[in-house]
Formats: sequence, structure tokens, C-alpha cells
Amino acid sequence: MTIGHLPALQVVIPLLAAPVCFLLGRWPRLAWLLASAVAWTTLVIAIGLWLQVREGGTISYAFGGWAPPWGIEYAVDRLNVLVLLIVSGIAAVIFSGSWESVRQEIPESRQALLFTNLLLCLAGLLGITITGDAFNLFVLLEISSLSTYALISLGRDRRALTASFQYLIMGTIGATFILIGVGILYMLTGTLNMADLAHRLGGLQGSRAMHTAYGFLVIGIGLKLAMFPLHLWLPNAYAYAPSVVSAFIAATATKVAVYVMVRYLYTVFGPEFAFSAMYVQWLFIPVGIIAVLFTSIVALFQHDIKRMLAYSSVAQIGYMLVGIGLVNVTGLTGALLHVFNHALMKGALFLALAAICFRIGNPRIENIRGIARQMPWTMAAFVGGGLSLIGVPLTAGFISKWYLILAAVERGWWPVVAVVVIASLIAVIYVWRVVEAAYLHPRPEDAETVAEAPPALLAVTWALVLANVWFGVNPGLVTSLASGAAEALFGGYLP
Amino acid sequence: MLCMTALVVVYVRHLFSVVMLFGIYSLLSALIFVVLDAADVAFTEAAVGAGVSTVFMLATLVSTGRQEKAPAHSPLLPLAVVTVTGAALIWGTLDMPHFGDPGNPVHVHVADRYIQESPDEIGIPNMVTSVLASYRGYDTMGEVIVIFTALVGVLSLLGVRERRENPVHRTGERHSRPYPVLQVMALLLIPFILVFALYVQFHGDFGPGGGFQAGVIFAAAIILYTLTFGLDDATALLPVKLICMLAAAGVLLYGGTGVVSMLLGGNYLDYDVLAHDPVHGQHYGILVIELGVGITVSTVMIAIFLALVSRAERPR
Amino acid sequence: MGFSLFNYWVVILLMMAGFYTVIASGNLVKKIVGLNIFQTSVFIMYISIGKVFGGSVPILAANTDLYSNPLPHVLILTAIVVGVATTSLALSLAIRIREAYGTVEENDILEISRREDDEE
Amino acid sequence: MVLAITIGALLAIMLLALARALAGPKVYDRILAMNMFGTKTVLLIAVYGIFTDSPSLVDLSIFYALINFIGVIAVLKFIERVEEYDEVVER
Amino acid sequence: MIVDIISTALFMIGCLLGLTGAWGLLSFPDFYTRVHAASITDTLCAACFVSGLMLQTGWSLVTVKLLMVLLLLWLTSPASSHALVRAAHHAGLRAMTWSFLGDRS
Repeated sequence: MTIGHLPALQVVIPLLAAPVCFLLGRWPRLAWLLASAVAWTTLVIAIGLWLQVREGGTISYAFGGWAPPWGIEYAVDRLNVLVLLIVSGIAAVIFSGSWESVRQEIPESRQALLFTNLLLCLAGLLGITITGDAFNLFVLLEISSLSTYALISLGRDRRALTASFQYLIMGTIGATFILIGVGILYMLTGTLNMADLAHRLGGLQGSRAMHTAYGFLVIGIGLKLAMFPLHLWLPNAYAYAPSVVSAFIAATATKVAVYVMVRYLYTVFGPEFAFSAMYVQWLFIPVGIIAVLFTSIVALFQHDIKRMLAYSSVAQIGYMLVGIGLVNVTGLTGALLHVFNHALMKGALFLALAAICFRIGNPRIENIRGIARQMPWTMAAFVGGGLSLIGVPLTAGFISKWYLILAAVERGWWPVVAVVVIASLIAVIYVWRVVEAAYLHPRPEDAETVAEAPPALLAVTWALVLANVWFGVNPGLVTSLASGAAEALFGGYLP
Repeated sequence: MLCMTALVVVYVRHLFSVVMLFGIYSLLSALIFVVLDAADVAFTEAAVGAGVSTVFMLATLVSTGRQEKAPAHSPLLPLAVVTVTGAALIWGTLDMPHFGDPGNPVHVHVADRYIQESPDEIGIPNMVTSVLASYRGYDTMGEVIVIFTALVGVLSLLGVRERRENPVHRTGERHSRPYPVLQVMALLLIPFILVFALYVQFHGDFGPGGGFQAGVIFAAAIILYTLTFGLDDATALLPVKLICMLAAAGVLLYGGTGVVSMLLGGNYLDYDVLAHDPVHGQHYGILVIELGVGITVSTVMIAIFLALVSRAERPR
Repeated sequence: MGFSLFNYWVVILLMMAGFYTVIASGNLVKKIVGLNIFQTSVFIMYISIGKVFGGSVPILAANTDLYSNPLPHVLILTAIVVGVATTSLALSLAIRIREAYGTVEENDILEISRREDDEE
Repeated sequence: MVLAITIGALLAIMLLALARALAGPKVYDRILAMNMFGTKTVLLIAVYGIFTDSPSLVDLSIFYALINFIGVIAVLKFIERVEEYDEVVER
Repeated sequence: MIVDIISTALFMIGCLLGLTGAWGLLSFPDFYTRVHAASITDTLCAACFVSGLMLQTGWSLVTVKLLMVLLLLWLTSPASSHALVRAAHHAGLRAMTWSFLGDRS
């Protein structure tokens, strides 16, 4: 019986744990334990779903017992089970290691609220991923966004407030654009279920209203996933949020938005409309390339390591867009793999930063000089994450970049290959700046001596670093999932 | 009129006026909803737009100041963005289905089932309530969670003080003049409002209304009380802790209904299994979840209002 | 033909007025008001999708069998609630910003932040 | 016919009130106009509801009357508080 | 039939009163006179409309609800006018004086 309910439980458990967590306001430690337990449960459920999908294909769950399209449907296929796995996995790891850092950065009265928000955010992200209903997606998107705004504003610096406000305005505009797009689609078809939408939109090719809906959806989702010119909210939001929160949202939020983009392009509109009629690749390729190059260069000039990583995130999203824009199975596989791997490496890097913040407060390059001698494990973890970010062989980052390059070669687009290589070189430079400061410079005389980060935080950081290596050495598991999903998404379409 | 109001909102700089005009704008759009046959939506829009949002904005203005500065940068770029977006939309409307035509795809695909079958499947006359609570009950649960998230967010940003720490600083008391007429009026009205809230809560099956609207009306009564008697009296009446607990309880009530239906062998939020007869089950289910919605919405609105006001009362 | 789309155009005009206020206004509270206007106009769009000429309020009644479409109403009920949730969060952020910076004008805040960035 | 005239007249009143609300000049004028606008909305909805045979709209008008009252009180209270602050600041 | 005529007459009176009030609101010279115009007509105007409607519906639950609307308007509208004038007075908004009127004429 329980097996059949897994899709619902995946989201409902964190949703209902949130008010319980809220009631635990007096006992933040209990709230933390609850949040971690729930996150691990969602991971177990996601694994369960994955096993089911691997055996039986798409799973559908009808809420309230009303068959779609009349009721709300949850649909799990290979594409979203991949995202479910990474989101719940990252959440489980980060939540369990977060206690020390949260206790230090957040006043005691707000700690339980922070965990409640984290749970709500997790539930929202999982829900966005799993839902098969266009409007339900909007509702869950708002749950995750609202909790993200609150999480960011909990940062210690007052600039966290303005960052959060800016994100709120841009995020809400994005959500409203999505709402307009969904409204027009609904107007044209009379349904909100994604599969049904796809089916009915098939007969409407070339309708202007459909083009408009498409435009609004792409821009709306683009705002959410920080597509290049719309990325302005991201660096500040990541830089000033509490460290644990930065780690969580950097590893998950934009990935889920990329998933939503893929879902709309391929499942709802269909690759034929998206690529042959609307030529979205001519938007994504240039935007992606500019994002990769430009923001990598901006990252070079940042003094705040958190900001540097935030800009690098925008660049990584550029890779994913390029992967989607290449319009072939390998490219999409690369993009999906990069979603997975980028979550792993950014999670590892931001957790390592959280450990550094825990000891020295402000993670600026000048402040971490010579820190490697005092926090060797933390810095080693940072280097591990950094190698994966660069895309050194035997790390996860290499695999996805390799697929992207393969896809570009398949299409014969050599400039794209060049861009990927150049951007990786730039990544070498900015990661090196941190490494140089931490390892090669002596610790300044007046700086206080710091100890190694607390073991729990270190353990989860290393868990993610090792995951990076493991998925770099044994890519088969994820690769087969991603390429299976990509093939299914393309169906019979050939550009 | 709607356009005029909206355009003036763009120009007026005195923020109190902007907010009041927004209230009017909201009332007007609620009127349009009435004309477009959406009684439930009109109810909610009036409650939220003209009521709660406006009051929240006013409470905020007290602490943020009321005059807007002249914009420093040129309005050309935003104007261009807006024009392009608007043009895209108008271009898109040109081959949209015609307004009000009963043959439009929206009316013949999914919705017809709700209209044809819901009286038999759910057994209540108000189709909006049937769709809201049963067919798309999970969306409504999401909505309750959104409201709850807002509460968590506002609390983590502002917090609500139970009592003023230092009675000397009670500027409100020193300056504000008691309003005997208003206080009497409020005492007359509040019981009436509460009864009306209950009526709306349980009448939602038959007419416009339901948990959300009732929750807002209930909150309106408390807001009126706070406005006329002051924050301290209000928190003495309804301690913030109690409010927060009730808010969480409302969410759990809703979610718990789903869990119960799951344990009884149905899918999540499938009310058919709650009683022997599916129609009865639907009745019970809708009753309980509307109650959950009502509790959460009213308590969250009250808590947010108290949070905003408690900041406003602090002397700068 | 022209008239049958008239109300969409009105909605679009409203939407753009709200949208303009959001992106052009420098005052945070006014931005929030603009956001609300923007969203409300989207609500009107949805509701007008659901209107049927000659239909009545979708509450079962004896004297009619043509009802307007209840589904958009439900969606908009949800969206209104989402809107008020966003508004209240945005307002409390504005209050906090005012307390931290002493102003809710975007330009002044940018100025202060820039100075802070330079100092670091 | 009666319906058309009545609704027309109510809309005209609302328009006049709106004009006052837009013109100002003082905040209090706007509040007054807003109040009048609200009461006329209440009547309009009641009239519309009765004439189109959907009595459920009368509930709505009761509610509007309440909201209108609370809105006016809220504006007044908060404006008063702001002026108090101004007084404090001036001293 | 007679009921119809009476209710129509009531509506017309209501319209007339309402329009007078609104016209006054728009054209009177200062705040206090405007309050006067608005609030005086408001009460009777609402009464006319609602009693006209009550005649139309006949005796049912709706009549009671309409009565509630009327009572509510009668309670709240003077109260808010009162509060409004009071607040304006306290805020130092001066009433128009005779000399000012003289200047105008």
C-alpha cells in the first residue's frame, strides 16, 4: 500500500513536518533533528521511486482519487526522478551537517523558524519537480520561493535584506509571467495537466497566442533560473544568505528551475515546436555562451569567495542552457548530467565555505591567507570541489563537460567547444586564487589562530566531495538515467 | 475607471494616497469579478485586496515613511520593456478565443465535467467549492501552506513582541486620543462580524464563501479590535503563541485529513473513503478541510497584522 | 472581432501599468503596490477566460443550466492567497530595510551598499 | 430600464467620488471619497444581485460594508500615528 | 404593481440623492463642507435603495440580509464620518472661514 503512495509522500511528508517543526520553536535542536530526519526520509522515498521507475516506467498518482486531467496528477519519469534524487540527497546531507553553523549564525529564537523554512523550501522544490500539473507547479513554486526569500533575509549582513527584496521582486515578476503563460495555455486548451496540455497543443501549432504563452513561460522561468541577463538577483542572494542556506539553494533551487525549463520545452510544447518553430536554440546558445564567458570573468574579480562562487553558478547555468540549445540527445544528456553534478560540486564548495565562515566569519580572499595550515581538511575539501568545478578528469564535473563537448562536436559547432574549454581555464584561475591564498601565503601575524571546522560539518562536506569523485569514476549509473531521460524527451524528433 | 485608477497610482507620490487608491482599484476589480460571475473571487479579492493587503500596507507605511522621492533615473528603459511586453501580449491576443463564447476550448474540455457531474459526485451546489476542496484539493492545501510560509517568513523577519518591554515608552498612550464613539461601534460590530464569519464558513457549500473568506472576516474583526483598543489589549485577548499554534494546527488538520484518507485506503485527499457513502465522505472531507483553511488563514492574517503593527508602534 | 477581444486589451493595459510601477518606481512600498496591481490584472484575465455570455454564477440553481466556468475561479482564489502571502512578506522586508538603512528608496540604498562594498 | 438607470446613476456617483479621490487635495478628502465609493459599491452589488436573481451577492455586499468601514478606520488610525511621529520629530 | 411603482420611485429618489451628494463632494469648497454633503445624502440614499430592493424581493431571508446591509451602513457611515472629521480637526485642518468665502465671491 505504501509503495503506491510514494509520490504523494515525497512531498507531503516535508510539507506536514514543517508546521510540526514550527511548533518546536522552543527546542531548535529538536527542530533540526526533525528536519534532518525528514530530509533523509525524502531521500529514501526518492530512491524508492527511482527503483520503481527503473522497472516500470512512468508512475502516475492522482490526488483525491480524481483521474487527470480533472484532478491534480503527480507524474514521475526518468527525468524528474533524477532531479528528485539530487535535491533530496543534497538536502539530507546539508541539513544533517547544518546544526553547528546555524547555531552560530542565527539568533536562537529564529533557529526553529529557519529549519521550518528549509523544510518548506525542500517540499516546494520536490513538489515542483514531481508535479504533472501546470498550476500546481505555480503554487509549489511560490512555496519554495517565499521560503527562500525568508531564508536569505536571515543573513547577518543587512545587505541580505536588500538582496532578498530584490530577489522577491524579480521572482514574483517571474512567477507572474509563468502565471500569464499558463493562463494563455489554459485558455487555448482548457486543461492544466501537462500531458494533456502537450496532447492538445499538438493541434494548435502556429497559433500566435501559443507563441506568446511560450515567450512568457521562457522569460518567467528564465528569471527563476537566473538566465544570463536576468541573473542580477543571484550573486547578492547567495552571498549574503546564511552559509548553510547558500549551500542548499545554490545546489538545488536553480537546478529545479532548469528542470522546469526542460519540462516545458520538451514535454509540454514538444521539441518540434520549441526548436523547429521557435528556434529557442538561437536564444539559448548565445545567452549561454555569453553567460559562461562573461560571468566567469566577473567571478575572477570578486573578493568575496561566496560571491565568486555565485557568479560561477550563473556560468554553470550557461553550460546547461548551451546543452539544451545544442538540440541533440548528447547535449541534453550533458545538461541533465551537469544539473546533477553541479549540485554536487556547488554543494561541496559552499559547505566548505560554510566551514570557513564558521571559523573566520567573513570569507574574503584576504581573510583566508594561510588558512590551509590551520584547517587542512576543510581546504582540502574545497580543493576537491574546485577540481570538480574546473572539470578535471576523474571528477563528476569532467563527465558532464565531456558530454557537452561531445554534443558540440556532433553538431560540428567548434566555437562552443572552444568556449567550454576557455571557461574551464578561467575556472582554473579563480579556484587557484583561493588555493593560492590559503596554501601559499603565510597566515598574517595579527590573525587569530583558528581550529579545524566542527566534525559534523566537515563530514558532510567530505561526503559531497567524495560523491563528486565517486560519480566521476563511476558515471554509469547517472549517465544511463540521464541519457534514458534525454532519449525519452526527444521521442522521435530529429533536428 | 479601473484604468484611470491604475494610471494615477503610477503618478501619485504620496504613498498613503497610493495605497488608498490601490484599495479602490481592488474594489473595482472585485466589481468586475461580480459582473463576470465570479462571486467567490469577488469576495476574496475584496477581502484581500481592499481589506487585508491595504491594511497591511498602511501599517507598513507608518514605519517606512509616506513620501516617495522623484525617480532619479530616466523612465525610458522600463517604459520600453513595458511597451515590448504589452505589444507581445496584444499580438498574442489577436487570435485568442473570443471572450464569453460558450464554445471556447476552456468551457468544453475539463470544466464541463465539473459543471455536469459535481452535484452528483460531491453533492454540494457551489461548484467553486467542489473544485476547490475536492477536485483540486491539493492546490488548496498548497495555498494553505503558502499562507503558512508567509507567517513563518514574517515571524523570522519581524517577530511579535508579546508585551511592551518598557511601559515608559508607550507613546501610543500618551498621544493617541481615545475614540469612545469608535470603541462602542467596534464592540457593537465585532460580535456581528464573528457571527457573519461563522455563517460564511459553513455556508460555503451553498453560496459564495468558505474557509478562506471566513478566515479573513474573522481576522478583520480582530484587526478592528486592535485598531480601536490598541495592540496590548489585542495581544492580551489573543496571545501570539496561541495564534501561532492554531495556525500550525490548521495546516495539520488539512494535511491530516489527507493522511486519514490515505490510511483508509484511498489516495491522498480522497474523501470518498471517509464515510460509507462517497457523497457523505466528500461532505465530511470538505467540512474539515474548510475548517482547517479557516483557522490557518485567520490566525496567520492576525499574526502578520500584529507583527507589522508592533513594529509600527515602536518609536523611531 | 475587435470588440470581442476588448477586455483582454484593457487587462493588458492594466498589467503594463502595474509592471511599469514595479520596475520604474524607486520606492520599495510603491513597487509592492505595483506588483499587486500587476497580479490583480492577471487575475482579471483568468476570470474573463472563464466567463460565458448568458451564464450565471457557478452555484447550482433551478432556473438556469448555463454556468460560467468554475475552474478559473478556483485557480484565482489560490493565486490571490499566494499574492497576499507575497505582499506581506515583501512588506515586512520593507520594514526591516527601513530599520537597517533608514530609507526605502532604492537609489539611496544602492548608494549606501556601494559605499559599504567599497569599504571592504 | 430601472436597473439600467439605477446602475448608471451609481456608476456616475462612483465616478464623481473617484474624481475627488484622485484630485485630493488633502489625504482626508481622499478618505472621504474612498468611503463614499465603498458605500456605493455596496449598493451597486446589492442592486445587481437582486436584479440578476442571484441573492448570494447580498452576502457580498454585507461584507463590503464591513471591509469599507475597517479600511477607513485603519487609514485614520495609521495616519494619526504618522502625524504623532511628525510632532515628536518636530519637537 | 403598486409595489413596483413605489420601489421605482424609491430608486429614483435614491439616485437623485446620491448624485446630489456626489456632486457636493466634488464641488464644495473645503473638506468639512464636503463631509457634510457626502454623509447627509449617504444615509438617506442607502435607505431608499435598500428599501426599494426589499420591496422587489418580497419577504424572505434576502430581505433580512438587506436589512442587515442597511443597518450596517447606518452604523458605520456616520461613525466613520465622525472619526474622519475628528482626525482632520486634530491634524489641524482648518474649517473655511467667512472671510475666505467673501474673498471667493
